[in-house]
Amino acid sequence: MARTLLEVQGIVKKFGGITAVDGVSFDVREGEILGIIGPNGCGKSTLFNCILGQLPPTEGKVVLDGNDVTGLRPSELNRRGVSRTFQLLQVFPQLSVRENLILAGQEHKGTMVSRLFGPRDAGLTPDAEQMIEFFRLGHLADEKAGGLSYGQQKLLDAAMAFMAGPRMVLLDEPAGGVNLTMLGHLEERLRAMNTERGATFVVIEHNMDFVMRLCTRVVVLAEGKKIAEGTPAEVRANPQVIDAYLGH
Amino acid sequence: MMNFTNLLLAGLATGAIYALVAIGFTLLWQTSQTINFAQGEFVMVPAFFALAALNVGMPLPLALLVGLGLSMLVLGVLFKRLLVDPMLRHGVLPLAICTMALSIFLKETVKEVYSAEASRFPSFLPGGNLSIFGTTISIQSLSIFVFALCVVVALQMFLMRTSTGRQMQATAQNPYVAKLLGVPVERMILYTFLINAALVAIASFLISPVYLAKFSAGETLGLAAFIAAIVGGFNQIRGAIVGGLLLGVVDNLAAAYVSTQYRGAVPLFLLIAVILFRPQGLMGRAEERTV
Amino acid sequence: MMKPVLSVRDVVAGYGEMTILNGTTFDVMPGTITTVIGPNGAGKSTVFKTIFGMLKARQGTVHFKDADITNASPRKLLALGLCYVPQGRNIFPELSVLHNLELGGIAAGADVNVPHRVDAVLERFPVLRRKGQQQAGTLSGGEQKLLEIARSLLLDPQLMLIDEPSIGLSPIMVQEVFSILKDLRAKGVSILMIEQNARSALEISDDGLVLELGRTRMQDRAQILLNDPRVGQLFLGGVIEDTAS
Amino acid sequence: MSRSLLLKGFGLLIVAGLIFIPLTLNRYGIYIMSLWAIMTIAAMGLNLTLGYAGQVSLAQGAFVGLGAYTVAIMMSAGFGFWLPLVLAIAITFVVGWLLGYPALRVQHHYLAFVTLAFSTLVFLVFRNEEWLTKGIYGIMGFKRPTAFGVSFQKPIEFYYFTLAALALASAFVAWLVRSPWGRAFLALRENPIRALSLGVDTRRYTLMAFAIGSAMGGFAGALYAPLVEFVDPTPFTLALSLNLLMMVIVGGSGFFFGPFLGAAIGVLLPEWLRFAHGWYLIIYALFVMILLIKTPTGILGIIENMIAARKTRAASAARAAASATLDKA
Repeated sequence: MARTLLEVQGIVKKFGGITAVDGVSFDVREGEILGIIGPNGCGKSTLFNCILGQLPPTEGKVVLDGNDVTGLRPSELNRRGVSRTFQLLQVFPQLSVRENLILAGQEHKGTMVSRLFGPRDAGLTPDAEQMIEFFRLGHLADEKAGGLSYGQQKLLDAAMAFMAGPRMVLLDEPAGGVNLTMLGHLEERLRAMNTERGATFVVIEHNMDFVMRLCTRVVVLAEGKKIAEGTPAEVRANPQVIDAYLGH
Repeated sequence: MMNFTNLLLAGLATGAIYALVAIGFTLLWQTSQTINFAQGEFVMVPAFFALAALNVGMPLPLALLVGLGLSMLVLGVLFKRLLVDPMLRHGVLPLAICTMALSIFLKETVKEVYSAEASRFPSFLPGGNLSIFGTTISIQSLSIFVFALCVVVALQMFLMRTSTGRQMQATAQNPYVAKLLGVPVERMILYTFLINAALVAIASFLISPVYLAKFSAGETLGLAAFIAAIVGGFNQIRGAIVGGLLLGVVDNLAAAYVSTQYRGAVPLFLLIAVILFRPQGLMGRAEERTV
Repeated sequence: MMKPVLSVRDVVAGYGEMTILNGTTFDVMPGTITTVIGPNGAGKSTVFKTIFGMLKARQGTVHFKDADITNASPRKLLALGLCYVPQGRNIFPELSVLHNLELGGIAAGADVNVPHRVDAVLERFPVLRRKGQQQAGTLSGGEQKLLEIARSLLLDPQLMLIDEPSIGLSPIMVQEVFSILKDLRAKGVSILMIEQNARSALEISDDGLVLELGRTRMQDRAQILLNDPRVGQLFLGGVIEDTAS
Repeated sequence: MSRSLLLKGFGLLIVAGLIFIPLTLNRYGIYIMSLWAIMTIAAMGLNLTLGYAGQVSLAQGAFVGLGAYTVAIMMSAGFGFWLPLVLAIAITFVVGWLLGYPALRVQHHYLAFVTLAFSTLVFLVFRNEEWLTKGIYGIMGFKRPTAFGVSFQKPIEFYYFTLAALALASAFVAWLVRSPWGRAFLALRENPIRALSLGVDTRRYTLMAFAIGSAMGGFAGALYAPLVEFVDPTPFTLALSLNLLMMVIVGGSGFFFGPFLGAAIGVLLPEWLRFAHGWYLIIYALFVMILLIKTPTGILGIIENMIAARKTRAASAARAAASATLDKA
């Protein structure tokens, strides 16, 4: 069995009196694609924000490679190899596709001072070109990201998360708002990332077909708690899961 | 001790005027994200409207009414229609810069059209001193304080007790829902501009007899209003009152007990400390964090 | 056949460049609870905003009873007997509970006695009467939702649009809200509701409506939808292939 | 291709104008041109902090003052020009860095007010610390510098000196905004949360944005002192900070050439309006208001918006064509 890369241990997050995440634990193993699903408002994004240092968890620990990384700043966590995308599109519309990718990688090269006096692209143009080719954005490399279609921006968003060669990537609703043609493309590229480069993912997604096809393992949340975990087929057959989605 | 009482009273009087100006400032911010850098000049201008009316021979009460009316027209309606409405959708900063230009415009226009000299301005409130229990008290300070306080209370009553006032509050607190309920949001916003114009006019008529009417009088007043508004809590009328009074007292006490050169620094330190350690202001509620 | 109280025909609407509703069509029958379900991004809330004049319909029409209310202002709709309780918290936290309630009567005509109406509404919500003088921001989440519902009843609406009333509420409060809705229906108010908690919502509903990608995919009796395996499937992802026209 | 050639030609024309036109001007005209060059440098610094990195500052005028006082005090003490210049930049860099700390806690209008208070406090120090600054009497009696054996005493000579400084500052900013730092600044302005998730240490970049922008203000001040050959507190009130901010916004915040235009409007326009006597500031203020109402994103912003609108129209037409073929398929 593959090594455990990330351990999420009993994360609790309270906002005022409301408990958004209520003691969720799971592991992420090297090379897998883990899906996290659950109805709206079940705490998925809050959980992501707690894992990634965007929000301090009220309780619980996040362990990366045996080191406690709970509450580290997102930039620090990113430099340790944990990358992410956001639910809403977050590319830099005024930068070109290539520049977006260079930005996504540059902080991993050298020190602040060496970057200042180093080359303008921080030596990342070849990497960016490779990523552009991998995500088949070649014809758009010099376009401003803001001018791309929504689906293309989603691809760029995902490409940016891979730019620094992260150990794992957390994708928050990568398929949201993407049309079917583009979705197939995105799915295929993410799968290739996984099989060809051995990248580890955690994916939050509403589009269940997408999750079921892509993921090797699925964690189901409802009302801030983990209610099921298993292969897509197991989860799909779980009456509790069906119940959670239709309410009670 | 006697000195202290009077200092305190003078501080409260100035503070009450600051509070009037700061309330207007917060109202504009709440309903239309306007940071009015010309607020100080807004206080300076109405006195000159009234002076112009006096100069054509009107009696003082009428001149003050004309001044008030002109303020509401120029600093209320025209300000909103010509400057704020076209700029609002472009964000806070360009509008703020525009009000900076407006402050230059108002200052220089008064200087050119009226005079660069300070002018005496008659008070409509009683003056002189009063002796109570062996303490001499400035009636001017007392009457300013009481009058300004009455204005604040009347405004609060209007906002709390009348339907229009509550619609204005609703607009400030949540314009989207206000609109859903059928509140004429645009008109409510116009009312806040009118109220601001009335408040600065009253402040103008109260302070000009003390410090004279001068084109440059707005510079310190504008700063005082910012500080009062922020110290009290940017989103609250109550905050503006507390901030104004506090600032007035601190200002006056600093003038007496801190070296004159650095008396101006005391409110600034107060401002920096409040922003850094209690950014929601003394009376404000912390904004809920959203990610 | 009864005439629908609300009928939405081929409505196209969206935000800026983004079109969310691509020709949405459905009816709401008088005296019923109709629940709108559908996956994220189907355009459920957008439909409500468009009906209530907060978003412009680019094409299509909306009729309320006999009146064409396409792109009418909220004020006019309120006066006609429509009300809208949006998602989330929509009270004025610094105003008292009573003043919040009164604001529900802003659009009232001269013939409506607002204080009287406030009193009548408070009769139905004793909690709110008890806490009438408190700032609304101090109420619990459930009480705030009740306040919103109470406020929307001030003008005696005939049709209520309510968006995700159960979000963020405890199960017991959800039950209470649902029982209020049933109560309203008994009094002849029609209700159009969006609800994620689809099963409990459909259980109290007469009709159900499935939206997907800004179009109506299914509209049927709530009982039928509840037992339709495709609805379950829809919520577990994917497109309902055999209903796609 | 021909368009870039046209732009190059236009640029050359302007540079030639900057070099030769002052030869035809009188002493005062040259002074104004020198002032423009200096204010452009200060506005470029603010543009870096505000326009590129998105941090509002109402204290740039105070940094110009700090630079000017550092040079005036040290030159009066007989230190020549170069050491005071370096020190002025170093001091404003450090103070700017420190002023960046509040920006880590508060943003937008709160940050504006903190920097506003700082600006006013610095003014009070200039006015009150007579032992150091000679208070309201001001510092005089220091000479314009001599560099590389060339004296810059005469107005036209000193103008060329400031022009060279402006060229240097422009080259520096052009290089900086194209470096990885420039990219990080932009990320900080556009979307700090996303920037953090990409490993951008937003704290350090915020502080650097303040430090570098302020140091450029200090640099401008260091040139201002020998230009006027007299330094007193009056030019460095809050009004200067507000003016510099106005220059950045009016020119086009976040555009490389914005400060050049903005400073031209802020410095030259009032002078051209001198014929209107006392009315010149009134006309100037009116002009700025109308300009902002017409072009709220600044002059360069509006040009870019026009270009972008044309592109969007083209893209939207292309999309419409594409979706039509999709429907058929």
